[in-house]
Amino acid sequence: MTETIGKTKLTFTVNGRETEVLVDPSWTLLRVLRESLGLTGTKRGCEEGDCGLCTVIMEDRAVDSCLVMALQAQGKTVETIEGMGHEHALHPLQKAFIEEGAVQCGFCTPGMIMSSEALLRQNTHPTVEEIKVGLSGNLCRCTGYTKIFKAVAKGSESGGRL
Amino acid sequence: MQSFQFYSPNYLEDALKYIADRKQTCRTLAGGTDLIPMLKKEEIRPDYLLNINEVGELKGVEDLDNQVRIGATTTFTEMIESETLNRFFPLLVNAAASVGGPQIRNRGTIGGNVITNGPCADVLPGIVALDGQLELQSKQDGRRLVSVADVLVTAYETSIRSDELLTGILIQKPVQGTKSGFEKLGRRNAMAKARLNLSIALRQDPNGTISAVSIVPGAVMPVAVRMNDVESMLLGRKPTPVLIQAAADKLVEVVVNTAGIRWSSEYKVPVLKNIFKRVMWRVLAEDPQ
Amino acid sequence: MNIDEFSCVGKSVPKVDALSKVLGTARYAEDIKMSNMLYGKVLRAGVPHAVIEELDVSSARAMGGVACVLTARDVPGINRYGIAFADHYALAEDKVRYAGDPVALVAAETEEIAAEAIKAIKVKYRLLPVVSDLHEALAEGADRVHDERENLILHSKTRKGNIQEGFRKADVIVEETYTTQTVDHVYMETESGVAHIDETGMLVIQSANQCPFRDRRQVAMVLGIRENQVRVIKAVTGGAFGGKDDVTVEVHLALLAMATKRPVRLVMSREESLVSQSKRHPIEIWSRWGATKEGKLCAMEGRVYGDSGPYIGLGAFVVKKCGIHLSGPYYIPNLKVDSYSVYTNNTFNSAMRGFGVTQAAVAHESQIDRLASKLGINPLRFRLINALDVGLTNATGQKCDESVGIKPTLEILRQVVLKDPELKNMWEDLD
Amino acid sequence: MKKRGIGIGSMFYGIGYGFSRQDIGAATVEICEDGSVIVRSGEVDYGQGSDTIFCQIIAEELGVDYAEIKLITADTLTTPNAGPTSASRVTYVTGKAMMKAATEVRETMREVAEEKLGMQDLMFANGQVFSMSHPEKNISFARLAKATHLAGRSVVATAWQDITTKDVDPETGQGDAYSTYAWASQIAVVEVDTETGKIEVLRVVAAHDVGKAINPKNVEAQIEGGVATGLGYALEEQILINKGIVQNTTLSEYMVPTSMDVPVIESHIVEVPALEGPYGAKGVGEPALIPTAPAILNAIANAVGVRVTALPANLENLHRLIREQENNNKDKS
Repeated sequence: MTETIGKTKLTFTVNGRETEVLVDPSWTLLRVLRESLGLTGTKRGCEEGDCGLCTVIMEDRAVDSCLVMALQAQGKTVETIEGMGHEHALHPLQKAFIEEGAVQCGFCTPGMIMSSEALLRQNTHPTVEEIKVGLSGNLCRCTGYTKIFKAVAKGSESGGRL
Repeated sequence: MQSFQFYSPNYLEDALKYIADRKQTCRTLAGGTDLIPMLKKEEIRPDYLLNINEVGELKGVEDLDNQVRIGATTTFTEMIESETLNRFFPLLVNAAASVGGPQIRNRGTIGGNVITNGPCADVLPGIVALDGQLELQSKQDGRRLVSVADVLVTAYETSIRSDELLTGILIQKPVQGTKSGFEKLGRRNAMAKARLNLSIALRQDPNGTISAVSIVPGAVMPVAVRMNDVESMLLGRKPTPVLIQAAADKLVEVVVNTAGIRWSSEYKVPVLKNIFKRVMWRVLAEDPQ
Repeated sequence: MNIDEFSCVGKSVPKVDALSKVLGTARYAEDIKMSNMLYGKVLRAGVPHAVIEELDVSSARAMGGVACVLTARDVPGINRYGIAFADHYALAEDKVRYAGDPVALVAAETEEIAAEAIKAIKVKYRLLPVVSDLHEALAEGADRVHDERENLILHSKTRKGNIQEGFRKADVIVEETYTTQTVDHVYMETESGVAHIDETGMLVIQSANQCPFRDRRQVAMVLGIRENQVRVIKAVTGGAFGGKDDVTVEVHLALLAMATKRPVRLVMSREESLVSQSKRHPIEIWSRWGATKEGKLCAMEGRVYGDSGPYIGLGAFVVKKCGIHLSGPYYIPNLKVDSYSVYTNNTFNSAMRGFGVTQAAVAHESQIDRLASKLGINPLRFRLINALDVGLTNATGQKCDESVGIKPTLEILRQVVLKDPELKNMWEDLD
Repeated sequence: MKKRGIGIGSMFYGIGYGFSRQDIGAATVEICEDGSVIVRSGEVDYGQGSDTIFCQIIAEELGVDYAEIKLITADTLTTPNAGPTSASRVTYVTGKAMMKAATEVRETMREVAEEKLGMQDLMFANGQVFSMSHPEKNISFARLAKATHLAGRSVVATAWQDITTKDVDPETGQGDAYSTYAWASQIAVVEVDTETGKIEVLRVVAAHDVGKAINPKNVEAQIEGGVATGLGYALEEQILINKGIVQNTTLSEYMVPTSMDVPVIESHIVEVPALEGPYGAKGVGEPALIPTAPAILNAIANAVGVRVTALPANLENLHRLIREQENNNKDKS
């Protein structure tokens, strides 16, 4: 890759779709997702990796999109909440979050679901302790986490092991 | 944040050339967990940003003959998942697992932990305890190896030159029977800076005599450093409650003498003693690998 | 069909708002983007108590991409608001009363320009002594937070029975001062909103809030327009817990949208939220409790000092509610409580989940445990002995005549403990 | 050394504003010609679940599916002022207004149905209106809606609920300060590391009198969230202020509990009906967190014998108290 001055082309895969967008080198992945691509399901939070609101999956791993420079996503695969499911074809985690009552204000929910999905890709049968660790980078102020743990267990293949 | 030129090479040679030409005005981006917030707050305003995450030579854990090389951009998650590190250096694995939360561990790198040289670093003290060597490369001088302890000047400052890149961390494989322990105390169980941490590696003779020991407390000193005076107290002796207590007293004496009595000493001094004693006893009670 | 049975009530049906939230389609204020939209930003004082000697916004105004810079002089209506009492300045006039006080507003084409413009505003402060200690604030001759008013906002009293006689009957007495800290709500969504003027000329504000009607009233007052010219809509809101009960962004958004006639979005950073937005009161509670050797509470006396910070907000009510609840859910025949809410230059403290009772409970439950311990009675049992019940009166003399559930909650926990070996083991004295 | 302890905290909480502050709720229910329902209310749901509870109440009263109900809330132009979402008052006050408005519309519809079916003992359930004695005499809710429209009867009702109380006496504080009260008790089990002052909350068992749980899972969710907030309050959270200036301005310095800090929370719902609440319901939002901190403080005292009187019980504060106690014990011996 060559050195970039001013706005430059970022090519990456977003939710399975090859995407090209002009970005300034100083932009974060979060900004590109929300502002350039209109993917506002990813929430902006503390902007320094303390809250997990902006969690997306990049190359199969959960990352804080506020701590990834946009151009670091060059050629990479990025998944956001918009890529998880649709109203009539919910992702199992989305379904489980609804059924278990794991959603309150909902502001942490997209990030929580992305972290849960990243966890389940590494560990299809997490224990409660492993779920707690897997979600420990995502703050929630409404739920006390309890119903989220249940939702993740339900959304995993282990369904109902809690 | 102020804009900059962004360069993301695939080859080390290109990266070294880039910083050689730009030096102070260029910053190196590894995991970004420390750097990006600094950029946002404009605490730093580089003209050039060098992304080293795409450089293959900097990635991954290699099992060499007598030593292990950990590429500078190896993430904490990759460290936790490395079989080699789990086998030889559980101390580093435990330290890496105590960092932040999953997202931070997925991005944050061992190299970044060294270069940032924050007083509350979790992995750096372990590297110091294991006498790690840094592999530094530059266009001008090629490759050189230095002891990690030698480059840590003071908090947030190293003697690594601005045209040099940290490319890897080399650690000698431990002698048979080496045991280690790590403990971190934070204000909460995740996403917490270390209030204190402690890295210990040691070896005992078959009769129980301590034949090698390395002790590095974290978050109490300006930089991570081995507690030589404490180690020499323990070397060649069999652990007894009296000895461990004396070592604990010595440990905090050294810390207070070096770091000075700060507001947090009232808490940290007795607690460091307690943590030292319990990590020591835990390690001593363990079966050697 | 059994007609006594409910069809929907009492059922754990899925929440109606959950679908859009798991899909990421729920639109919070920051997700609303309007064409031609500006980005707003607030200059905060940064100093806790000072006279503004000079405020120069000329270079900020002159910056490219800056649509407007507003100060107190640009406020068209009354430059004050407040839920209970209008002591809160929309923009600081001659003086700032806490570090989070808003001094000027900017609307610009991008967030970056707005931030630069904020930095370009020059303010010269003459620092005043900081009123930060509750008791110093109440002392005679104390520096005042509001020149025209004493620092004591409200003194409320609760008197029941005869306190001296009550303590005479006491076999054991415990006395202690409890202090609670300032805490923040930390709703995951910071204070945020979007305002625009619609095609009918109406000012429309979509924001994260807890009461659009109270916001409307205060916005109309500051703008000097009728309430029916202001439309406040709650956007999907990412938590509030009392912290979005007071006005947060609404008044500032209104001023910026009216001045520019363009849509404006304002989203607080976490830092701005932590520095400037309302918090839970730190409260100091002294109390003295007496009980007979049979384990009956006979008297309680308390003094409650609540730090409301620079503006009342809901603070006076928080502290009053704390005092009214200082007895806990127990029958106490004789009590005397005095509560004081106080102005200081600390953070703006107002409503937060629990509203003064969170602090009261720290005191009353600690006192109850200490009495139980002195009397050698299991703490759960001691609560059961003294719990309010139908026919008894609470601290304000209100007779409990319906829905008195304290004993059932204690009874359930008692059963839980008795049936759980781990818990029973820890509380061997519970029968 | 790690020591475990158990503690309990109880509370009562005046629901609503109390002492003469205006305390009103409002709702408008409108039935469309096809029997679908629109409800308007100025009340705010910021995540706690009131929108769902309102739909449940309307569905209950009209005998329709709660998913049939379209709720429009918190818009000063199109919805009636229902007061703020605070004081744990929303279900109790606006929930009751919902119930009243739905009842009013239903009673109009009942009159139309009585005429059509020639029966008096009508029941609204499962989208049907039928005679309890002769179930074959029935009409669908949708057809009845159409019929009510055609009959020129009102299909809109707005209801108001006012629980504003009198103020207490200014000199004695005596009076009926609140319309009703919520009650709760919680038990916490903690483990204290006496060497560091670190506390783990291992369990919380909560029992809350909510009058009537309109949505039990939602009540649990409120309790669980409240407990986590109460835990943060007891142990770690603190805005540090130095001479009026906030010192901790990031979420790495102001620390709320993470998923690894919150224990298993067991909830028990108690239902002692409140006269003025819908189906006896009253609030739980604030009561959820109030007993947690005291339960934890009492559990700490039970575990290590020291009493924290200045919150939070963070590492330093607890460690200092434990050391002071040790020193006192030494002095005595």
